[in-house]
Amino acid sequence: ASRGSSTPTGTLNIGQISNSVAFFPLFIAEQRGIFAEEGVKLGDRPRLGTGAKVAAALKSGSIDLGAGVVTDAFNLAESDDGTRIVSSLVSEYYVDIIVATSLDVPGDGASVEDKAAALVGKKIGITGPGSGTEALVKYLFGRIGKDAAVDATLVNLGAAATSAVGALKSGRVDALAFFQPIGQQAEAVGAGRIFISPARGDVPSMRGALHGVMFSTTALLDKKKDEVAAFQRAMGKALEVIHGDEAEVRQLLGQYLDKSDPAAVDALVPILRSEVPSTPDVQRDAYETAKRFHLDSGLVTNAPDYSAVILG
Amino acid sequence: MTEASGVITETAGNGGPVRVAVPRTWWQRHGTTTTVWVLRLALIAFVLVLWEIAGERWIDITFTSKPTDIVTRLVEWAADGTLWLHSWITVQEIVYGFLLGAVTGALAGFVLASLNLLYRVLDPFIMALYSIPKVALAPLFIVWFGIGMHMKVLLAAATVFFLVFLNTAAGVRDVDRGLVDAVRLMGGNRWDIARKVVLPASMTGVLTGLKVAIPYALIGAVIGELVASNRGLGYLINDAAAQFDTAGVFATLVVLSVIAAVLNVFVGLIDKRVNKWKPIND
Amino acid sequence: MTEASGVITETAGNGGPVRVAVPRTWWQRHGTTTTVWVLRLALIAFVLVLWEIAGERWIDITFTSKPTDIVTRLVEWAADGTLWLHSWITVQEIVYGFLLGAVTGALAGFVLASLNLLYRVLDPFIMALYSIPKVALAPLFIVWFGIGMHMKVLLAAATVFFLVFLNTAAGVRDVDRGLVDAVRLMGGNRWDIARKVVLPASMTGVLTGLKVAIPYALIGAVIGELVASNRGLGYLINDAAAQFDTAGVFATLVVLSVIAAVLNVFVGLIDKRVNKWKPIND
Amino acid sequence: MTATLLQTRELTKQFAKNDVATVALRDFTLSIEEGSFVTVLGRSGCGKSTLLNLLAGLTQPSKGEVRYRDRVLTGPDTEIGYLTQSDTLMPWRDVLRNVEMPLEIRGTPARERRAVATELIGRVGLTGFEHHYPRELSGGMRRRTSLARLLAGNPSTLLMDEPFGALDAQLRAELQADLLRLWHEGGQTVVFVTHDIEEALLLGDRVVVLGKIGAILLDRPIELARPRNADTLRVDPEFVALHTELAAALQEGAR
Amino acid sequence: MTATLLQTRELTKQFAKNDVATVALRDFTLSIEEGSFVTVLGRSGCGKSTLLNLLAGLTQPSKGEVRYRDRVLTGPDTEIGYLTQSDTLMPWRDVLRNVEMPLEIRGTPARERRAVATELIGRVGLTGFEHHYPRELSGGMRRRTSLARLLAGNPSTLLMDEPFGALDAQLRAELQADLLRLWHEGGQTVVFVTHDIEEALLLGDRVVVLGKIGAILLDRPIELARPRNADTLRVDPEFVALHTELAAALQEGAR
Ligand SMILES: Nc1ncnc2c1ncn2[C@@H]1O[C@H](COP(=O)(O)OP(=O)(O)OP(=O)(O)O)[C@@H](O)[C@H]1O
Ligand SMILES: Nc1ncnc2c1ncn2[C@@H]1O[C@H](COP(=O)(O)OP(=O)(O)OP(=O)(O)O)[C@@H](O)[C@H]1O
Ligand SMILES: O=C([O-])O
Ligand SMILES: [Mg+2]
Ligand SMILES: [Mg+2]
Repeated sequence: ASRGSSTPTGTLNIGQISNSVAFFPLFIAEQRGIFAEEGVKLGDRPRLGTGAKVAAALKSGSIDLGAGVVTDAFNLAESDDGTRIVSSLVSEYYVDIIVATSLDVPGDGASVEDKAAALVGKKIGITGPGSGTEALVKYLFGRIGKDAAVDATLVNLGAAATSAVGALKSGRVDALAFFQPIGQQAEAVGAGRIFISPARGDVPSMRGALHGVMFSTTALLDKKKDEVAAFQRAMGKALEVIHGDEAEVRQLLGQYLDKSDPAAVDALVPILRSEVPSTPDVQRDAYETAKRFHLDSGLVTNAPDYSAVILG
Repeated sequence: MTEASGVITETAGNGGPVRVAVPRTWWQRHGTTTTVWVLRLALIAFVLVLWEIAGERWIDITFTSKPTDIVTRLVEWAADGTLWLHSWITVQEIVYGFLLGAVTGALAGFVLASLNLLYRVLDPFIMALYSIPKVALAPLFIVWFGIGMHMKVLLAAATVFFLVFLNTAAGVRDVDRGLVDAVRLMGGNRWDIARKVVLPASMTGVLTGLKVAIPYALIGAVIGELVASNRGLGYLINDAAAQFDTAGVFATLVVLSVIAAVLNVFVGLIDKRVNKWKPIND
Repeated sequence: MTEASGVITETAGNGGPVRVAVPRTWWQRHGTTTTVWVLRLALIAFVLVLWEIAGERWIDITFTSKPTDIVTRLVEWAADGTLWLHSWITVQEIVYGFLLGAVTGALAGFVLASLNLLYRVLDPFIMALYSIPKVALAPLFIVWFGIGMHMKVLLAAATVFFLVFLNTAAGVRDVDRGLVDAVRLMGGNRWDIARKVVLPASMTGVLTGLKVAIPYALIGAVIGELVASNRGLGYLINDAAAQFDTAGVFATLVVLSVIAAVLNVFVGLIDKRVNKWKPIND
Repeated sequence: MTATLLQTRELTKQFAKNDVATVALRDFTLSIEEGSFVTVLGRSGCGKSTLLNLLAGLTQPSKGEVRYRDRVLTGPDTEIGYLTQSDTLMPWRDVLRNVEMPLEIRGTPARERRAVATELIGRVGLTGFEHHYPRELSGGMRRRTSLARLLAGNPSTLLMDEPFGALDAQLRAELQADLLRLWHEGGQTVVFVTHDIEEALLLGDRVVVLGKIGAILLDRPIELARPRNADTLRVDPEFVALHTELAAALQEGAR
Repeated sequence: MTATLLQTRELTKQFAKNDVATVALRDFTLSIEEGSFVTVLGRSGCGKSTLLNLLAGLTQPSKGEVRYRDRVLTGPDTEIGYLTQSDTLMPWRDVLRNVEMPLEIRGTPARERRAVATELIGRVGLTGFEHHYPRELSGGMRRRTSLARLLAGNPSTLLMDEPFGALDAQLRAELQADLLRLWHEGGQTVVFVTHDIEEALLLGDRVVVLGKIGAILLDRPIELARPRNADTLRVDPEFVALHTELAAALQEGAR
């Protein structure tokens, strides 16, 4: 029942969940004129806040591509088997557990199980139910035989950094499970520190999981074959830039996160370079790691096969 | 028109007015109310059937769900207790928020409307505060009031306050001078004037304020739950939305609508009571 | 009291009433307005200074920012054009949403309030619809109305509609029967009654509706921009909040408050115009 | 001059409240000739205003009917002008615009209605007060504005509920004379409620005295010669006899 | 009986609107003795109600002052009762609760105020209408309710603005008699505005005729013997002379 694209030929409308670091490549491609070079124009780029709204926008045909996390694509696939993942933008799980500075927890060297055990009985802020942030907490608790719904108090704080850091700093929650760069921002203002970071390698089983993606549906993609191909080439060039000169990346990221604390931006550059893949094409092992994590953590009950969902 | 009647029986004596008993049939007594309810039910039925059919044939139920799915979800939730747990929490927040906002709003309205200069000075600031989207202040609310029930009650009260305040103030400023003077002549002080003239005379304003504020008590509480919560109907909406469970979202909205309707009935009862002196519209 | 005057000069002839010129000094003419503005400015200054000092000494400005930072941000945005671009978009949404909602709301209020049975039947449904938190319906709004300006205008209009509708309906139902009858006696039809009696008599209700609706036109537009946006003040708030830029959030709120105050002045002017027959409160 | 213009048949009006109704008027039957000037007297609360409301088509009878020119009256009619007992000036319109109102509704051009209204305002002695709002007028001035508004509608039947009660003797005499002149020239039909026996006799060519719930205690023609002058009339034996008769009828109604 | 109770000095009231003011009363000076019954006559719009508003302390003079018991009056005083020209009954209270209101404000216990109110309602002939709301009353009945409310306050000074204008002759006579009895027994001071010369002469022991903007055209004692009876008075030569004198004064004011 999806409507076709409503945008003119040569143009792509992209709906993003947020301005998170995962979508830095889009910024680079735009900033450097890469899209123009490849012959595609970006139309509207609404920030939609949640996966449900990205899905709604895709279904209504007001956007051609959704920029979100793989969870959103899995959710969409449940109601639309034409769902396709177009590109891979981040292949690390970029959600961190951040604890209040005052919280008594094991040091950095401790095992992930010990660290997870330190969170039992605590109030943990997440973005919302059914989100990737909740999934990480559930997954970590699952590994030590606990149930996050019972053995901790999960508090939904929405996606705004101010709410999250505010709740942590004012002691309303003991810890946060939040996406980058909230951890870096919390550290920059001294509200807390990053405690468990899958992207840093703290959770070996989640290593290299596909996370930030561009996705869409065949109803839309069929009409925009050339544009999507051009988009994909542009992403390739943008990812090259991120893996290129570090100073240049620092400068671009500073522009992207123009209002953020410079210390947080500094901290982010090396992390970004390590979690961004070298090619926008979705790698099978990254996909499978992500799929396994989603099913294990109960984030989704079904996930399509690699071959069914990958565009190509 | 209820004047037409059958047998006319004199009941009053000589000195007093002439009164007659007008025994009314059941239908004369309850006819309108019955008609109203029948029409309401018919409307509900019509909308539900149309929705169900549309959901099956013409529209994509991914985003609109359909009545049978919603009912199924409600029955499920009623059975496993989810419904009662979350509704109870939200109802508490709504009621406390509504009461807090309505009482402070009505008081502020009465006081400020009679202090003309102060009202004029503060008016733009009140409007400016009122215009701030509460969601934008959510972080501040969390920092100041925490993530518990207090925060949601205050968020609900904040919206209710403004609506009741502005409506009350408008009502108060419209009170007939003649009636106020009558009480002054009887030696009434400010308090007598407020209680015996301004309050009854501005009841239309106050009640309109209460009526338009009901939905905002709900919206305020739910927004609070969307922002910082793990319980309540706002949480249920959030949870269902994240899981693409449209039936769940709509089931929660149905519960919210029912709560609103019940509160509306309460305000309607107050309205009937205080306005019984007014002519019935015909 | 402006009656006291110096030289009394007769101005009217024999047949008419006795009128005298009462030349007023500048202060008698503009004194109150000046006082009001001075007090307002003093209040603003007081709050800003207190905020600044508190921000430096007592409270954590991470969440409240402080006036100087906010001004700095505003100056920056004004210089690079950000401010004008986003404000302009939001202002358009607000104005269209407000007009659309106010006109439809006032019309519906006039029509439904005079159709008593229909009003009673529909009232609970209207209240139920009104009580649904718009954010919960965001996906539906996107599917139905897209992500463009239409969606935001409709979201703003939806809230304004209810407030204006309910206030207008309350005002209309409170109109003096005697005045309506007077127009019926003159041979006036429904339309004459609506225009020449109900409209002027229910002006307090309508204007209160407009006044309480202003903030919701803003909130509606901003919520729409939070739902799906890459432009507008809602987007600015979102962007600033996501990057933990409290000064940016507050700077946007200041802009919103200014817009609300300006719209409020407009409604105030209408108020003054249509209510010039009323006694001035003293 | 002898055609029946207004006719009531077993007219009953009662105001219901729950299961009890207050009877204001019961089984009231009366015929009013076209062109006649009927004055109505009656004690406070006997149903005079209720009757006029029914004759004007403003309220519907509980029983019986009002016929106007032999058709059942179901609502107000522009031919029938009604000066109600209580004030119904629009508070948001000044004197001029209040008086213009019936013409405005009729669609009369602005210039013409201004001229007519200004003339009428002069006639009721309010020249100079055109731009006063009702709340800026004295009680008697408001009454006169209502009268001017009534006349602006140029109705052929006039229902008047104590129109001159709030006016001083001088002004009352002037306006009475004015009304009589109008009636005499225009052939209007007038139903005039008053509390003043003298006024009833001075104006009417028929007087109806009502008792409790509109019982007709007296209904007789007044054949005093016109023009009638208050000062000379007061010593006229026919007038004195009539005065006594009416006063007696009213007194009877008190029991 | 000869102490001055109410006194006005160069009392002026004008209503300003932008740069022009309408003068309602100018340089009005009058003294009213304690215990006297002063009737005030004057053409419509001459400033009678404006004067009473000032005497009641409801409005502040533009110039001059009102002294009550030798103190400047700055606001209403419970000793001064005022029956205003227009209706100020609370529409949301029934007759009984409207009449009880002054007692309620004074803090009289519920039983007592019910008794007093019921008695007064009987006196104005409204027994049986205790539970009617004002809108369910006739014009005259509303007026009587206001009167009962005034008396419930038991004021020692009564300001009355055309209290009996809307009542029938019979009822008016009864209430006039009632008022005179009350005055005779209680020693109240009464200022009574009326349009009816006969009523002025029947009631007052002093009559003041006002002209434009409150100019005093005539101020004289009425020394007709009490009790005065309307019917016998009408043929009393002293009464007729007074009537002519007042009528002439009023006529003068018209010019
Ligand atoms: N809306 C109403 N509800 C109940 N009773 C009413 C209503 N209107 C009038 N009445 C009653 O009807 C009776 C007649 O009232 P009406 O106004 O016709 O009297 P009236 O003859 O005009 O008296 P007045 O000379 O005092 O104006 C009164 O007893 C009054 O209480
Ligand atoms: N609020 C006001 N604004 C302007 N003019 C007013 C106001 N109130 C009264 N007036 C004017 O003052 C004058 C006197 O009015 P007032 O009511 O005292 O007359 P009155 O003698 O009581 O007349 P009536 O016998 O008709 O009641 C009138 O010309 C009136 O227009
Ligand atoms: O957020 C709202 O108040 O609708
Ligand atoms: Mg009457
Ligand atoms: Mg007067």
